[in-house]
Amino acid sequence: MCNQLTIQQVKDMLLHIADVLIQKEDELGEIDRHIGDGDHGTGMATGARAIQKELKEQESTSVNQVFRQSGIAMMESMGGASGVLFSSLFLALGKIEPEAPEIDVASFSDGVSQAVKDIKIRGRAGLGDKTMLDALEPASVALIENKNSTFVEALAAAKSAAQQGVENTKGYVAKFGRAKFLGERSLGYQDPGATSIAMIINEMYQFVKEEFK
Amino acid sequence: MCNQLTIQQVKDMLLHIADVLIQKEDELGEIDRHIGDGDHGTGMATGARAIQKELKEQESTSVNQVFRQSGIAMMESMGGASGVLFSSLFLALGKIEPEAPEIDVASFSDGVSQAVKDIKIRGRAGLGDKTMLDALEPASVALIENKNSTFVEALAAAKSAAQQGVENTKGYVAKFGRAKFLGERSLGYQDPGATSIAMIINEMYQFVKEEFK
Amino acid sequence: MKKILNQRETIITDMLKGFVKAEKDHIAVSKENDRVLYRKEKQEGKVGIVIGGGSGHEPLFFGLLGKNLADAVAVGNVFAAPTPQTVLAAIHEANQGEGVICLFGNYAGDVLNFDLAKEMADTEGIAVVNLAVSDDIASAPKEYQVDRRGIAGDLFVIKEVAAAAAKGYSLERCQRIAQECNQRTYSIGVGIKSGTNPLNGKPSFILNDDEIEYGLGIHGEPGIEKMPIVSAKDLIKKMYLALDQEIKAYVEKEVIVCVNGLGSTTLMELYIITNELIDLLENKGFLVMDTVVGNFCTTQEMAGFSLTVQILTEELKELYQMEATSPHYFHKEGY
Amino acid sequence: MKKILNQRETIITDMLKGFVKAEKDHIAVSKENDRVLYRKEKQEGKVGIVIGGGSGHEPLFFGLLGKNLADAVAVGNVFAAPTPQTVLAAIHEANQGEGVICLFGNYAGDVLNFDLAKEMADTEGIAVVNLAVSDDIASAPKEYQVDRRGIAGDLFVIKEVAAAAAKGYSLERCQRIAQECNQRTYSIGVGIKSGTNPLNGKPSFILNDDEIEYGLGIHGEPGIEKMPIVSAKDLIKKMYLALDQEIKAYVEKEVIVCVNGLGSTTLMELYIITNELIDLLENKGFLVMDTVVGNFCTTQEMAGFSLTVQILTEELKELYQMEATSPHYFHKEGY
Ligand SMILES: Nc1ncnc2c1ncn2[C@@H]1O[C@H](COP(=O)(O)OP(=O)(O)O)[C@@H](O)[C@H]1O
Ligand SMILES: Nc1ncnc2c1ncn2[C@@H]1O[C@H](COP(=O)(O)OP(=O)(O)O)[C@@H](O)[C@H]1O
Ligand SMILES: [Mg+2]
Ligand SMILES: [Mg+2]
Ligand SMILES: [Mg+2]
Ligand SMILES: [Mg+2]
Repeated sequence: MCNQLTIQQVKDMLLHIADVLIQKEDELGEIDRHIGDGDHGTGMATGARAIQKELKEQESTSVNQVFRQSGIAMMESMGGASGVLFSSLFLALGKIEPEAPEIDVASFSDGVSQAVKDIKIRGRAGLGDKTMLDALEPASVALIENKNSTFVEALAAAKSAAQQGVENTKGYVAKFGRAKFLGERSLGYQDPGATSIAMIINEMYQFVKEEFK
Repeated sequence: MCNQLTIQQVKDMLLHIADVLIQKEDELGEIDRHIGDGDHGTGMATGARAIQKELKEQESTSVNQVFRQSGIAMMESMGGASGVLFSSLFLALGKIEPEAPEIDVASFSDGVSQAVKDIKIRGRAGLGDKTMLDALEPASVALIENKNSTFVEALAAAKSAAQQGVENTKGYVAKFGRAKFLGERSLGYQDPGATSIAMIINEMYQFVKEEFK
Repeated sequence: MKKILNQRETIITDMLKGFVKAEKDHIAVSKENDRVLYRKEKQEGKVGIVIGGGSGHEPLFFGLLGKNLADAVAVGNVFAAPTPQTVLAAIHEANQGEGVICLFGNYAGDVLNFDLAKEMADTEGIAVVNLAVSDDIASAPKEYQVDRRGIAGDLFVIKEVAAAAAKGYSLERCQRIAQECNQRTYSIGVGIKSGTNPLNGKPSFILNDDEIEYGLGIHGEPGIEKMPIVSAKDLIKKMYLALDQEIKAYVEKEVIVCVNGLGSTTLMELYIITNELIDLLENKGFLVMDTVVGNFCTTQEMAGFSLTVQILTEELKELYQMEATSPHYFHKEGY
Repeated sequence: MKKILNQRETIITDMLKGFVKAEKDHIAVSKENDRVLYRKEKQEGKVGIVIGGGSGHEPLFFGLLGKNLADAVAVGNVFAAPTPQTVLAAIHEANQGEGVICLFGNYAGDVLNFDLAKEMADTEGIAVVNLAVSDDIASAPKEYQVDRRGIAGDLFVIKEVAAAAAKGYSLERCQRIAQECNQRTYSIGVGIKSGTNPLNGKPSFILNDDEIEYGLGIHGEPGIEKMPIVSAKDLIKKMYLALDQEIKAYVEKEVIVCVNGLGSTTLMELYIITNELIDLLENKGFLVMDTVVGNFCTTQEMAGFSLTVQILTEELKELYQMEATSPHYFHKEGY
């Protein structure tokens, strides 16, 4: 069984994720409304539309380029905290050496680890601060642990880890982002950014499951 | 049976009217909301409170003075269209010659006729223009017709005429005041100023009925 | 009603106190009447400018007390014209021996009270001219222009007449300018959601979620018709067409424009509206010399807006361009 | 949601187009990035002033482009910080070789995007200083002043830092002033009724009819606590006591005050509030040098307001008193 994603597959996967984010606009907005300013859904949907436009209009000669194009599309269209931070995820995946027409689980996992590092440097947040990192970091750990498994297995583990991470954010007091000003009042609510991360990873999993079945 | 109102009786009558206008604030406001700006109740209540303050604090040496004090209190406190026009009613009653410690039906009726004239000059409106005049003018006619009757009889006739006048305003298109801009849309609604006039005359009637029973 | 106030009996007094404290160096309360505020700095030998009307439309009227603007303001109760005594006191504060011009919106209450005040001032030998602004084209047809009610057009009339007074023009000339400037000023408004009268906590009108009131007055008086809410483009086109009927015949093509918010319509919407309006005017060959956008004449927290267009003459243009400064309106060429 | 707009996709563009049309003589769109506006008139050899943030708070930020005020503005989506590319383009428009100072509210999104833009500008050899305004005392305790979010205090910081730049001060000196001025600026706000986000038509929060949100942020973020609505007197006393904790230790007693409306709170209420606030400040021995009242930093049509107090130094006072003119804010001594 094949265990690499081609340029076209990565494109299709990102287009699929974008579709789902656009569908989930209201749901994500609702979550942000409780502890933030209610625009997380709109932000992600804006980024998703920019990805779709970019990937449909532009050719890509490597998997890295697909990720970079997506990251730049998000950064240039979204703004807000998530514009910088979510684009960091895809930009990190775009930086994997060497430029290649496909990507395997190990490279993908390294890319996500790099994204965790970049996001920590940019945003200065850490695990337990009730941010997207609470979903992304456990997902990244699960991916590294499954470096040598299939995409389906690795993403299944990552997906569960991310979902658990979202669950955990309900018990955290926010220290970064808009919710940090809420103190104890942020308890009980899940973090919107973490929710998006879990969604994205879940859709990656759904995509590879279909693709490799 | 006595058929004159003394200084004290006129004072009591005006204080009673003021009480009722204050109670009816919301009702009058509601009527003004349909075709005007909704403040007629507040305006009349403001004038009523000013009358109460004035009459309770100041001595009066003639019936005329009581009316004048009330008119000035309204004019200085209310503002708006009704501030000028309703004070005209009481100021006209204050102008009856000679200054006297009591007032009979004939003088009272003459005073009201004078008020109708003054209000017409000031406001340039006439019968059928959907204003307070549609209640005041028929009331004035009824009073003159009953010049030689008792206060109770004369005011009973005036009250009915005024009420009929209010009813009639529903069928008129407004030509003066805020409702004039409404055109046909003012049809079906009664005029707030006319409603106040009918209320005032009705309370005069209720007062004399009690007083002379 | 959710408003931040103390007792409803003192809202006007509390508001005026706050305003005078905020503007303490420039504005004071009249000793004769506490519903009258005046500008402390006097410019000698000019016609006095009195403005006024009911409260509830802030920043109109008191927000226009200022340099080359109004000298005194007569403040009424909420949505009720000031009393004759109040107007007279404002006339006293503004009078410097050259006569006084009073500018107010054309409503029965204002006309009645200002007319009475003028009569009282006449007996004191003070020359007073009253001008009722009548810019709202929705309120009466062209043939009855002087019967129209006054809405946001107040702003341009006050600006220009006050400039004429500041230039030292005579009372007669100021009056002629006031008439001309009023005649050349056309507005139309729509209501989207009612404000509440702070005295009784009641909305002025009720609209369905998809309805707007076309042509309404600034006291929440009903307008021409209720209509379904449409896009900014379609709504402004409809309003513009009504304005165009009034302005198309002029040979002068230079105009000034005001997009006025009634209270809670956002500046974002007002600029979206501005974008449509200016396009339409320019397409019809008008030259928009200046545009002001903001809340000048409000109806409490009503959602809605009005469009005002004034057809300039050379004289009006010069007056409009004069520098002017007040707490809530200013004009400065080139910044 | 009842708002006057075309499609939600174009609200920012339509708004900016309308603004530029209204201010056509003074303000233009950047050729590099259509989310950047700049003031056409350049004052040679001064530090450039860039301001910016999410949309939806109009007139902030673009309404402060003007003389002795901001040179360029970076406009974000509704409630979302502008992208790094947008900020960089604004830096380009404002830069005149003396460096650029960027002023924005202290929010994660703004800090991230402005920091990235600064890094990009650094590689181009443009000296950029970022200052995140952090005046909202409700958002973090005194020990974490730099972590506080930025609300209406933006106004005073922009006013004074821009004046410093206009006086020709160096980038270092402007930076020092910006820090000092931010440190001496304290605000607190309350929400009374939510506005709606024009993109999704949803209110930011829901309050009962008798409830207010004490200490809320200008994006509708929840505040310190929900509390029952009380009289203006009691509410302002509570808010003042919180402010007093921050300002009482200063030896300087001269202050400037801003009473800022969040959208649909009436000017009547804002002046009633002003009346209470100035009394309290004066009773505590403060000298109120100037007070500005109006809608400067809004949250769509949210009902609510904020109070801002800045403790002046001689230097800040001089900067504050410098004349300034922009479409939605001006300062002029003596009128
Ligand atoms: N410093 C940070 N580090 C990591 N993630 C952050 C940080 N600040 C905010 N976030 C993430 O961004 C999310 C909010 O995104 P969004 O609502 O789109 O932006 P904004 O907060 O500008 O409105 C939060 O839920 C959180 O996960
Ligand atoms: N020109 C006029 N002549 C006679 N009555 C008038 C005139 N204009 C208005 N009114 C009366 O005033 C009433 C409205 O009073 P009110 O609501 O208190 O004042 P405003 O119209 O200033 O809000 C109308 O219902 C009408 O009866
Ligand atoms: Mg958000
Ligand atoms: Mg009325
Ligand atoms: Mg009224
Ligand atoms: Mg946001």
